[in-house]
Amino acid sequence: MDTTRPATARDAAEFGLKPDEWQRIVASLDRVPNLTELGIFSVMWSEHCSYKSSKKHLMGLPTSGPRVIHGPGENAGVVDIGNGDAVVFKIESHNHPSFIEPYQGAATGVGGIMRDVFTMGARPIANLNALRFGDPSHPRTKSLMAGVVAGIGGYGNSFGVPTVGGETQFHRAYNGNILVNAMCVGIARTDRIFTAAASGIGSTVMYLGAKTGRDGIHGATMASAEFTEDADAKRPTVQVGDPFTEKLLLEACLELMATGAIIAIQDMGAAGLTSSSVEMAGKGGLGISLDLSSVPTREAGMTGYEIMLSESQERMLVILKPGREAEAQAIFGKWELDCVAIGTITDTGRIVLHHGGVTVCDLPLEPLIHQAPLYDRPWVPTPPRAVLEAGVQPEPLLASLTKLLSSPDGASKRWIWEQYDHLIGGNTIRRPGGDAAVVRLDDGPKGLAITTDCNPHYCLADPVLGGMQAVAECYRNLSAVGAEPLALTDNLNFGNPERPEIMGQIVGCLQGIGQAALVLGTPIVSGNVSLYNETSGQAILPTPVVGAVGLLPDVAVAGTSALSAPGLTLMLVGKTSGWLGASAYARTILGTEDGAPPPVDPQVELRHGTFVRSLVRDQLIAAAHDLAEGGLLVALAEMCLAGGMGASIALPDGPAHAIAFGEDQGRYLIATAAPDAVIARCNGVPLVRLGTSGGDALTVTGHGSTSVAALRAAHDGWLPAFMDAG
Amino acid sequence: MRAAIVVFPGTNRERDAARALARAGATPVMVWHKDTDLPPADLIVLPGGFAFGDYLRTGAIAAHSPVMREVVAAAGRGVLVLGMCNGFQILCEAGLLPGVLMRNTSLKFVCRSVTLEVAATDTPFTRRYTVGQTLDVPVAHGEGNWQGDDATVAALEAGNRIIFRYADARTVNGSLGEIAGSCSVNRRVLGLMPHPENAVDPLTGSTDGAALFQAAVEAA
Amino acid sequence: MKAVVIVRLKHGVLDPQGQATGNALRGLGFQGVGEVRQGKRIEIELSGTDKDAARAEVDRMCRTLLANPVVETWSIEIEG
Amino acid sequence: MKAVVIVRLKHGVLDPQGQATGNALRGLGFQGVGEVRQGKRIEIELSGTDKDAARAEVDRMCRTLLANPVVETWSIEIEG
Ligand SMILES: Nc1ncnc2c1ncn2[C@@H]1O[C@H](COP(=O)(O)OP(=O)(O)O)[C@@H](O)[C@H]1O
Ligand SMILES: [Mg+2]
Repeated sequence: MDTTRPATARDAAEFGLKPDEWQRIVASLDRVPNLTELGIFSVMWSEHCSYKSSKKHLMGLPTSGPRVIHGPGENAGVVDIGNGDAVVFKIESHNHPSFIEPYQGAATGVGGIMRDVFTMGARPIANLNALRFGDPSHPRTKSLMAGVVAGIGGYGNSFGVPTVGGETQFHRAYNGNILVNAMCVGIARTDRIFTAAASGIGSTVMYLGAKTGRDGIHGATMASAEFTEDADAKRPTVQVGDPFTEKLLLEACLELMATGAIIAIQDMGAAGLTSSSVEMAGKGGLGISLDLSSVPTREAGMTGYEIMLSESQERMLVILKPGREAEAQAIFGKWELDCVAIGTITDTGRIVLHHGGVTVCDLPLEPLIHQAPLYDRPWVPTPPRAVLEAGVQPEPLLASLTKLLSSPDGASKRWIWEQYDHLIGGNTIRRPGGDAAVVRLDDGPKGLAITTDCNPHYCLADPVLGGMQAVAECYRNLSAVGAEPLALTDNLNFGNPERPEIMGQIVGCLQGIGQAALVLGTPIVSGNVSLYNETSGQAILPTPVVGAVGLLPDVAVAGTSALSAPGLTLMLVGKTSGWLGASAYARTILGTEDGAPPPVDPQVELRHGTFVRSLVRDQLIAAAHDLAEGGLLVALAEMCLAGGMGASIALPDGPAHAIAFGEDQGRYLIATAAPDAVIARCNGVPLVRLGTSGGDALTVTGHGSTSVAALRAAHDGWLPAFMDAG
Repeated sequence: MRAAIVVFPGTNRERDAARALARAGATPVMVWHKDTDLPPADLIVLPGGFAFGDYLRTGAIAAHSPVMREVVAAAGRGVLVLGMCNGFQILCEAGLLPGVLMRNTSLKFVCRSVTLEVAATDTPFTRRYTVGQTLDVPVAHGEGNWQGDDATVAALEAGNRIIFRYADARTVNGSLGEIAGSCSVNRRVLGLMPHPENAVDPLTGSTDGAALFQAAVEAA
Repeated sequence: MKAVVIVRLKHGVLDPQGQATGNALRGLGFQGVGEVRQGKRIEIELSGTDKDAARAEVDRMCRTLLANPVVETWSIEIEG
Repeated sequence: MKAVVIVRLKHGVLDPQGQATGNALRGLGFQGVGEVRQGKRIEIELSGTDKDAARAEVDRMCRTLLANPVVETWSIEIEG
């Protein structure tokens, strides 16, 4: 097919561009683009690259702070953690590819996010993953989950980064559209951070890494009849990852970075060579000229169009200082990777592509980068819900506890994280299964606490509050291990933004995230937007996953959720009113997803979090755990399970089931050998003495007792039984 | 004591190994697989990872790389050789230890702490343990399912060459006889699937692996 | 009866496994080794005697479990 | 020329992968599925034209790298 022929309005529609967008392209060029040029426009103006539906609302997020070195706009956020070290992190979705080919989709998601992090000069030290699957009874759930988990493990384990945390939930709204969000955290030196902005007219553009194949050339064109002359040559929609090559690419890039030969570097992620070259030249306010005939390809006969739009994995584009090409080639040669000059930086403000002696593209960069349409899409606020009354307790308290602990969302995710190498590196101080994961920096004693959180049920019921809660829960998870929350990354997973009620969810969640992040002093430094998560008109639950990183000055005093000594006093931090709306208890025991979710007050979160953090750091408490889904009793059970120790408590006054399982925010459970010292410090933070640790059962005064062993069987049993059942 | 850590493309636990060795008082040096001249060393370590992508068969491509000829020669001279995880797989493929490591019977990668029983202490690596002692050490592998024919197992047993066995209630990977590690006839080549190098630091959990490195350092 | 299923990566799909094997063979000094691609061969014992029915059934197995039609193709032989 | 190598587990060697595949097929409701065994199929592009020489060479490849003679057997076909 001739990819240099003039494009038509019909081609534009097939590439997913709206009629007015096509008009806009023609107007900005003052001519009709050819097919290759149109392809470049279509990916640069895609939701993924241009953020055209979300940008207006993303602008409202707090993104700066005294520690922020690079906020959104780079490959990953960069935050100063002292002594010349910086933490580099980002979260990204690979939802659609994972639904089509769960193993490779998830694997390449992990590969992509790690490249984002090491492109900036950081060595990845931890991965996390936030997963949402359909209802367990849906026929595809099991195989999708098996494939996704194997893929995440397959890539991260081989590459050699510990996967230390994440979250996993199930709901029928994800039946046709699972969510696979991967987060990577790396460490760099503050004086050796690399960005994408080109400089130096005449500098060489080098192509690094794996060869280019026909992987994942964008979806819209797949359907195009012109591409299917030969049935066997059907373009694979799904990229295949090779962690082995990526590991070599990491080592080679870090080695090249250390030489000082690099001006700018950018990984080829979504939209491959197109977005990397356009962004590098565009950010530098320069131009770029490439000879596509020099690009290493895996197959013969690839067109310029295919080379530009390929999403083959494990590739990088780098701009070198003059005369340093041989040095780069020697390093990449040692690692047996391609390193080829494919073009130069120019002063034209244009991207010019040659292929086989023919100019296949000559476009101004300005409209590609700055004239993508920005939509102020109509939106309607989500109507508020009524408060859910507690009503009468339908069954014994401890029966409900067992059900919650063995419910799909409440059950242990051990089956998942045991498939992830969470120990490689020898720096995993808090393993998966508790609150935030804690990973030590190589030379210690510093460490990072990392978590991801989102409660989509809250977001559905009340987007603003749901957005706030996601940030607040991250804040609590970090505080519970004694870490100072530093900054956030977010992955905004929503349905079709062209529907006003969905757009309302986006606007609301972003408002909530922004408000809470501002109060809690945790700017958003990177993120990713994934829209159109729908199948046959059924949207996913609004799922703005928040990832957070906190700093521990000394990992030796990291907090733990494990209750492992008898005789400790158990205390509840925060107010309990027994709020059941949109709770796990309401879903699992009362059989309703209705009701308003619990209010979130970021000021309260700040005060309570600061209090708990100081207790952990001063070693006044032996264990701490934040209260989230399932409320007080579930949190206590998790502490008992983590430490293999029983406890006896009396519930505060109120309807027992609402007090035990209500999800009032801003709360923690702490265990201490020095209750008086804790009380002396509380300075107005509500503190309630609940009971003591000890024995091998969990006892609630007036409600009986259940052995820790029985709780463990319930908690650990569900997921393996589910996966193993035929 | 000089320890040479052999690094293949795809090796990824070399730094964990180096740290464990340094804690035990050794001076570790990394040796790139293309450097066929091994530096003089008292101990050669093949660390964990997925050398050459673990493609084709785990350990297979690495076992046939040039540096392995040097390792085999050094082992022949009595130099201590320790293979952990991928290192064990490579030693088996290279024929320095018997048997093969196949996919875990669960078909899943498994990373968790296991209970490891020390079955023999008359090796330079296990002298600081007692027979029957149990260790808390993590595993992290997808292909640790040790298999060998009856004659191989009989020979290992007769020579008291099974050094570690899994002693967990649930099987870790399906290994025949719960074999987790074995040694050569001269007892100076040890391979094991678990990661003692990730059990040397109280902050990360167990320190039960430290004695293995200490013993090796003393012996070398 | 026995079905032998060959599952191969589609043309154009990256085969890191095959690539590594090819490199290793060349590294070992084997001459003239070009592209190497790796696939699976699955043998399935089947009860029943109707070969055409068996072939249709095995094709369904491939579609649902043994292969991923997005990246793989397969062929089936029914023996004995 | 192209060599097609089939590498199979020796009879009697446990095949966890084949077993799991068999269980999964039965779990999906496929009837009459007996033992399932999984092997590898490796395609190697070769320069040269002498089929017998190629076969001998590929046999050496199998012996040194492509198969583990402790647990695997192999067969070779030379095409085109
Ligand atoms: N997909 C996953 N990958 C790794 N760890 C996971 C995953 N899902 C859940 N976990 C771990 O299980 C534990 C419980 O998760 P979650 O219920 O979200 O806890 P919390 O409510 O405290 O945030 C956490 O330690 C988390 O890291
Ligand atoms: Mg969580």
